[in-house]
Amino acid sequence: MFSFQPDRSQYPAPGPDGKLEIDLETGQYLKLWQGPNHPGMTGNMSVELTVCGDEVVEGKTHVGYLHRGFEKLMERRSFIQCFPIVCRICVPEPDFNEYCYAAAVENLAGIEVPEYANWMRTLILEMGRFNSYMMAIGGMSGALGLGVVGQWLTYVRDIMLDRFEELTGARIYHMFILPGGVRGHLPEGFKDRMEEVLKTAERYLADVDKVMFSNAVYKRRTKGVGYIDPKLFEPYGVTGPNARAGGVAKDVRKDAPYLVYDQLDFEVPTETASDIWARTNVRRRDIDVSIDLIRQILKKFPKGGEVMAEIPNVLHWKIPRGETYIKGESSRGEYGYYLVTDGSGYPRRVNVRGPSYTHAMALLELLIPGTNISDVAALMVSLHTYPPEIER
Amino acid sequence: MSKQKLSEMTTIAEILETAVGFERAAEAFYTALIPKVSKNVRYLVEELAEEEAEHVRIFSELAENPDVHAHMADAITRPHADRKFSDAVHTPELGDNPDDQAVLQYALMREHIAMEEYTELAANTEPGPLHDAFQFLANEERKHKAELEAIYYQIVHSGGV
Amino acid sequence: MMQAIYDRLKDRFQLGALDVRSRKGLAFVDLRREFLRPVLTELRDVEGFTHLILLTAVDWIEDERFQLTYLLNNRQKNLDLGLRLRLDRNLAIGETIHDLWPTAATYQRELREMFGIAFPGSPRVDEEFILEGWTDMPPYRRDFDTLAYSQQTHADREGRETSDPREFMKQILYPKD
Amino acid sequence: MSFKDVLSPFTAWKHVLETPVTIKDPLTREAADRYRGFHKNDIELCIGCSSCEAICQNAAIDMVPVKDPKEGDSGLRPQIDYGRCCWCALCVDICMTGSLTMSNEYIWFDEDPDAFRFIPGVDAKSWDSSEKGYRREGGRRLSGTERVEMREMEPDLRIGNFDEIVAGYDRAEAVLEADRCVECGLCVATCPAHMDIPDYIKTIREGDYEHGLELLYNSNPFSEVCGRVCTHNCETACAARHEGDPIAIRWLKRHITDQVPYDRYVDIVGKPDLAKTGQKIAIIGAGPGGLTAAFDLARMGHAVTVYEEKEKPGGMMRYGIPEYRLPYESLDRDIGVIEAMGVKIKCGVRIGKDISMEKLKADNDAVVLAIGLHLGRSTRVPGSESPDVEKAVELLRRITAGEEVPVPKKVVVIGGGNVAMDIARSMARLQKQRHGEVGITVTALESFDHFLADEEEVVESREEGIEILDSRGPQEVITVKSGKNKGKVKGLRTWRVDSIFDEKGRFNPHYDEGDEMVHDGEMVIEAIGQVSDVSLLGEKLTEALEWNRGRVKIDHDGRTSEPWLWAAGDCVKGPDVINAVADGHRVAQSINQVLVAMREAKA
Repeated sequence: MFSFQPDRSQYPAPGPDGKLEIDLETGQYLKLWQGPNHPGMTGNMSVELTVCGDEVVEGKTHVGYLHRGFEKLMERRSFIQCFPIVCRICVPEPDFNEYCYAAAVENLAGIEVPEYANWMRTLILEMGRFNSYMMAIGGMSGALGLGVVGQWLTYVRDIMLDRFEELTGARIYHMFILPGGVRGHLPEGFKDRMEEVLKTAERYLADVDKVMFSNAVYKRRTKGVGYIDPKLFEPYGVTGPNARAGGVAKDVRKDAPYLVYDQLDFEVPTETASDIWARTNVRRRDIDVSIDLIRQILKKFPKGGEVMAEIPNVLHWKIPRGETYIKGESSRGEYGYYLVTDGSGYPRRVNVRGPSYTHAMALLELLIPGTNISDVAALMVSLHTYPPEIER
Repeated sequence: MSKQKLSEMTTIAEILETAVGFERAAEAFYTALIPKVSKNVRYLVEELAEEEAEHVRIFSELAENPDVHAHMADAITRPHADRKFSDAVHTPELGDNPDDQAVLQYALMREHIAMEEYTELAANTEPGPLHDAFQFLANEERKHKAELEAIYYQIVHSGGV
Repeated sequence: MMQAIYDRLKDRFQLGALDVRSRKGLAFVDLRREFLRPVLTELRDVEGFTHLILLTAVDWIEDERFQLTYLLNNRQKNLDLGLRLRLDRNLAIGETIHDLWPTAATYQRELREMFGIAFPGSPRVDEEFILEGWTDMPPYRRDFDTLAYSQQTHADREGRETSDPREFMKQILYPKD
Repeated sequence: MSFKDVLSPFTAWKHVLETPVTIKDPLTREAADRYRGFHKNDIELCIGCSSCEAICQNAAIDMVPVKDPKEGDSGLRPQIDYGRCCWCALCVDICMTGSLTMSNEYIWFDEDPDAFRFIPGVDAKSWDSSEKGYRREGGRRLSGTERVEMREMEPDLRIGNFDEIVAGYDRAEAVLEADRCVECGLCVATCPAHMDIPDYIKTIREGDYEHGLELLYNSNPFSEVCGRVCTHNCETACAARHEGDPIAIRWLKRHITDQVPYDRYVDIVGKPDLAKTGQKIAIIGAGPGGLTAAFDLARMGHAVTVYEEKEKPGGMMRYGIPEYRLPYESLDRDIGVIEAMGVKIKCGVRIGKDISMEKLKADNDAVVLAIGLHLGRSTRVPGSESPDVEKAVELLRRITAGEEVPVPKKVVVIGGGNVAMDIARSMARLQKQRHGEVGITVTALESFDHFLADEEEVVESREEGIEILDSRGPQEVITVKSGKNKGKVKGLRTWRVDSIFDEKGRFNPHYDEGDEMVHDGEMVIEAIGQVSDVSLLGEKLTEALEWNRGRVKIDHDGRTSEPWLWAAGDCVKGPDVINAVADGHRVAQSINQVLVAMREAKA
C-alpha cells in the first residue's frame, strides 16, 4: 500500500570483496552516535553508526556506561552478601539473577529448597517476565513513535509492581529469592488482587492489539525489517523469543524444566518470519502464556509450608570446591549463572550469562548494515536488549 | 522478774526504761564482743554496736522531749512481746571467739523481738510524738532485721553454688 | 547419556575425568589444549552441542594458571557440558574459536580486556570493550584488589567510625586486664 | 495489511474521556505492609552485637557507643548511612534479638545530607512507632538457633558408678554448633578470664585444633576442667540466646581439648624462653586460683612452689566436684601442663602448722593465699549437732579421698545449690552400689523460680531418682529421743517458704508454719554454704591484715594490705573455677610487676 524506495544511485559502490571502503574524509560518510542517551536506545549503551545518506553502512556497539564489575565485586563478598547485589544486573527483570544465583549456591552447597519456595520462585519469575514484556512492547511502540502504548503498558507494569511490592517488600529490586528459599509466604488476599491485575492487563492488551499490532504503520515498519536468518541462531548464540520468532522453539522452561515448570501446562509460541514483527509478536503471545501460567501457579499454590531450607550460619558460610551452571528462561532468552567455588567463604568466580550479551553485540553489529537510520531503534528494541547484562 | 512487770498495765516511764535498758545492754554486749571475735568478722559486731548506740541516742532524746515527759505516768497496755523483750536484756554467752553466724543468729533474734515490741507499743499509743517514736523504732528494727537477714543469707547460704 | 558421549571421546582426545558432581545434565571435563578445536568441532557437528552458552575464565592464581571454561549445550538431549582448559597464567594465550562460533569473538574480546588473555586472530580482540581508557592491570585477575583501588580512587565519607563490641567492652569494662 | 489496519489504531480514542490512572498525590501513597522502608531499632532489645554490621555488604553500618556496656550488651548501636544502604534487609534478617526492623515509610526530606546517617531508635524519627514494614518471617534463619544436643549416659547406666556422664561432641556435632557463633565477642567481657571465645570456636570450624588449644591455654590453664564444669557465664551473655539457645561454649572448649593428643599439649602451650629471674614465690593452696597464678609466674621465669594441705593438688576441682562431672584424669592433665612449666607442688603440707606464715614470708619474694572455701556452714537448727548430720563439702572430700563414708538408705540434703546436687548425686551412687536403690530427698529454701543449682543438674538429679523439694525451710533435725537408738537422726522437719525475698529482692524468708513436713532420713547433709579456713594465718597476721566483710581485703590486683601477700580465688571472690582462674592471672600479673620493680631497684 505504502512504498518508498530510497534513491541510492549516489552511494559509493562496494569493493571487489563486497565490503565498503569507509573513508570519512570523502565526505560521503557520516558518523552518528545513537546513545548512550537516546530515546531509541534500550538503556545505557550506544551504537556508533556510520551512515551514508539515511542508510547505515556500519554499526559498532559500545557498552561500559554502567559497568560496576559485579562479577568481581562478588569475589570479595560472602555468599549471602552477593544476594542483594545480583538483582542490580538487570533492572526490568531482576529476579532471574536472584534465582540463578540462589540455585547455583544451593546446588554447590547441596541444599534442597522446600516445595513452597519453588512455587514462589516460579510465580515471581513469571511476574517478572510479564513486567519485562510490558517494557519491551511499550519500548517497541515507543521506538516507532507510538507513545500511547508505552503509557498503557507502563500502567499495567505499575500495578504488577504493586503486587511485587506487597509480596516481596520492594517494587524494583525485590530481593526475595535468597539462597535457601524465599523470604516469605503469599500475603492474604494476594490471589484476588493478582487476578484483578491480570484482568486489567488483558483489557489493555486487547487495546494494544488494535492500536499497535493491527496498526498499518507498525506493520509496515516491522514486517520484513531486521530479519535474522535462523542459520545464524547457533553461531551467534541466539535464544529466547529472538530464536522463537524464527521458528526455533528454544525455551529453557521446556528444554530443561526447572522449578515447577514440569507441573504446568503451556505451549511455547513461535513465529517464522524472524523479523521485528515476528519477534515482537512472539513476546505479545508469550504475555498470554505468562498470564495463564500465573493463574495456574496461584491455583496450584501449596497451602503452606516452609519458605526456607536450613542453611549454615551465613556469616561464615563456606562452600566446597566445585563449579556449576544454572540457567532459566528469561524474557530475553537463556539466562544463566556460572559459579565456581574454592572451599572458601567467597565465590571464586561468578559469570553471568545474559542473553543480551550475544544478541546486542556480535549479532546486532551483523544486522545493522543496510538498515535505515530510523529503523535502528526498532531493530535494537526488537532484540530486547538490557545492557547491564552485557557488561555486568 | 518483778510482779509489776507481769501485770497487764504499765506506765510509759517504765516502758521507756525497759527499752533503753534493752538497747544499752545490747550496745554494751556488742562493744564487749568486738575484741573477742576474730578480726575477719569484727566488722559485723562493730556495725551492730553502732546501730544499738544509735537507738540509745533516740531514746535519750525521747525522754528529754517535754511532750513525752508529760505522759510519763500514763498507763499503757503491756505488749505481748514484752516478756521476751525484757528477757533479751540478759545477753547470752557466745563463748570466747564466736563466729559470724552465731553473732548474726543472736542479732536476728533480738531484732525480731524488738520489732514486735515496738510495733505493739505503737499500736497502743495515741497519735502524738510517742506514737511516732515507737512507729519509727518499729520500722528501724524491721529494716535492720531485713538487712541482717540479707547478710545472713549471703554469708551462710549462698556458698552453695 | 553424558557418559556415553564421554566414552566416545575420552580416549581419542585424552579427556580428563568426567566431573558430574554438580547437577543432573551438567558435566565438566578437563581438556588438553591441543584437542580444543577437534573436540569442539566434534561436539558441535557430531554430538549435537551446537549452542555455545558461554566462554569465560577462572583465575587460579595460586596455581599460576587460568582456567578457560567453554560451556556447550545440546538442546535435544538437554545436556550442558563444560570444557576446562588450562592456560599458563604467565603466558596467557588462548586459541580463538570465532570461526566455530562467531559470537565467541565477543567473549574473547572481554577475556582479553578483563583477564589479559590474548586470542590472536580473533576479530577486533584488541579493541576496548567495556573499559574505555583503562590503564591498570586487567581487573578480573585475582591480584587486582578492588578495595584498594576503591580506596585510592574515592574518599571515604567524613566522620565514619565504628567500634568492635569486643574491643569496646574491653576498653570500658576491664581496661586493666 | 488492510484498510482495517489503518482504522484500527483510532479505537484508542474511546479512552479519551476515561479518568486517568495516574496517582494524584504520590507523596502520601502508603507503601505495602511488607515494604522495606526506613529502619527502626528497639534500643532496649538491641544488644549491640554488630551482626548487622558484619552482614552489610555495602558497609553502611557503623557501631557507635550509645550507652554503657554491660553483660551481654556492648552498649553500641548501629548507625546506618543511607548514602550506602540498599534496603536489602539482611541486617533485619541476621539481627540476633529481632530488635532491628523496618517501617514501610519511604519518604524523607532533608537539606542536610548528614541527616541521612542516623542511629535508628536513638535519633527519633516519625516512623519509629510504625507497625508496618518488613519483618522477617518465622524468626532468625540466617544463623542456627538450636543447640546441638549433648549426648549423655542414660540414667540407669550412670547411677551405679562415677563414670563421666557427658560424652562430648564429635567433630560433626562440634562443627555444627561452632557454626552458630556470630563472633560478636559479647561473651569475652562476661568471661571472668576473658577467654578468646569467638577465636577458639573459629578454630573448630577450621579444624585447627592445635591453634585452638593454644588459645585456650593462653587464657586458661584449666581448659580441660572448664570444658566440663565451668559455670559458663559466657553463655548467659551469648547473642544467640535471644532467639534460641546460647552457643554451647563450654562443650566446644572441651571438644578442642578432646581432639588434641595430650602428648602434644606442652609443646603447643609452649614455655616462653625466658631467663630465670631467681625470684621465689610461695602459693598456699593448689586450687584453680593458686595453680593459675603458679602457671603464669613460672612462665614469667620465677621459681614457684605451691603448698597444698591435702594429699593431691586440685582443691575443690578434685575434692568438691564429683568424678562423674569431672574425671580426675582431666584434672591431672591440666595440672600436668602446669607442672611442666616448672611449678613445684608440695602436697600434704599445711601452712600454719608444718610451715609458718612468717617463714614463708621470709623465704619468698611474694606469697599468694589461695585457700578456697573448704569449711561447710551449718544451719544450726536444733538437732544439727547430731553426729548423723554431715556437711556436704566434708563428705565430698572423704568420698574423693576414698575414705569410708556412712551410706544410709535414706538421706535428706539441705540446700539448693550445685554443691547440694553434687552430694545428693554422689550419695545416690553410693546408695545404688550399696543398697541397690536411691533414697535421697533434697530440700531447698529457694523456689524453682530462683533456684541456685543449674537447670541441668536438677534435671539429671531427678533422672537419677533424687527427690527435690523447693521452698522448704529447715526447722529441726529430728532425732530418736529414747531407746537404744537415742540421738540417732530420724529425719528433717521443714516449713514451707511462702516467700523468700522481700519486695526489694532481699532475702527475707516468710514461713507458712501450717505447712510442715517431715522428711525421713537416717542422715541429714547440710549443703548450704562454705567458709574459708583462715585460721592458718595466725592471730598476728589476722590482726595485721585489713578485712572486708569477712574476707581478706584486696585491691584490684589481688594484693592484700600486707605488701608481700596476695590473695586469689574463692577465699576472696567467686566461688567458681573460672573466677579463680581469672584471679590467678590478675595476681600473677601484679606480682610480676612488683618483682620486676624489685629487680630493677636492685640493679
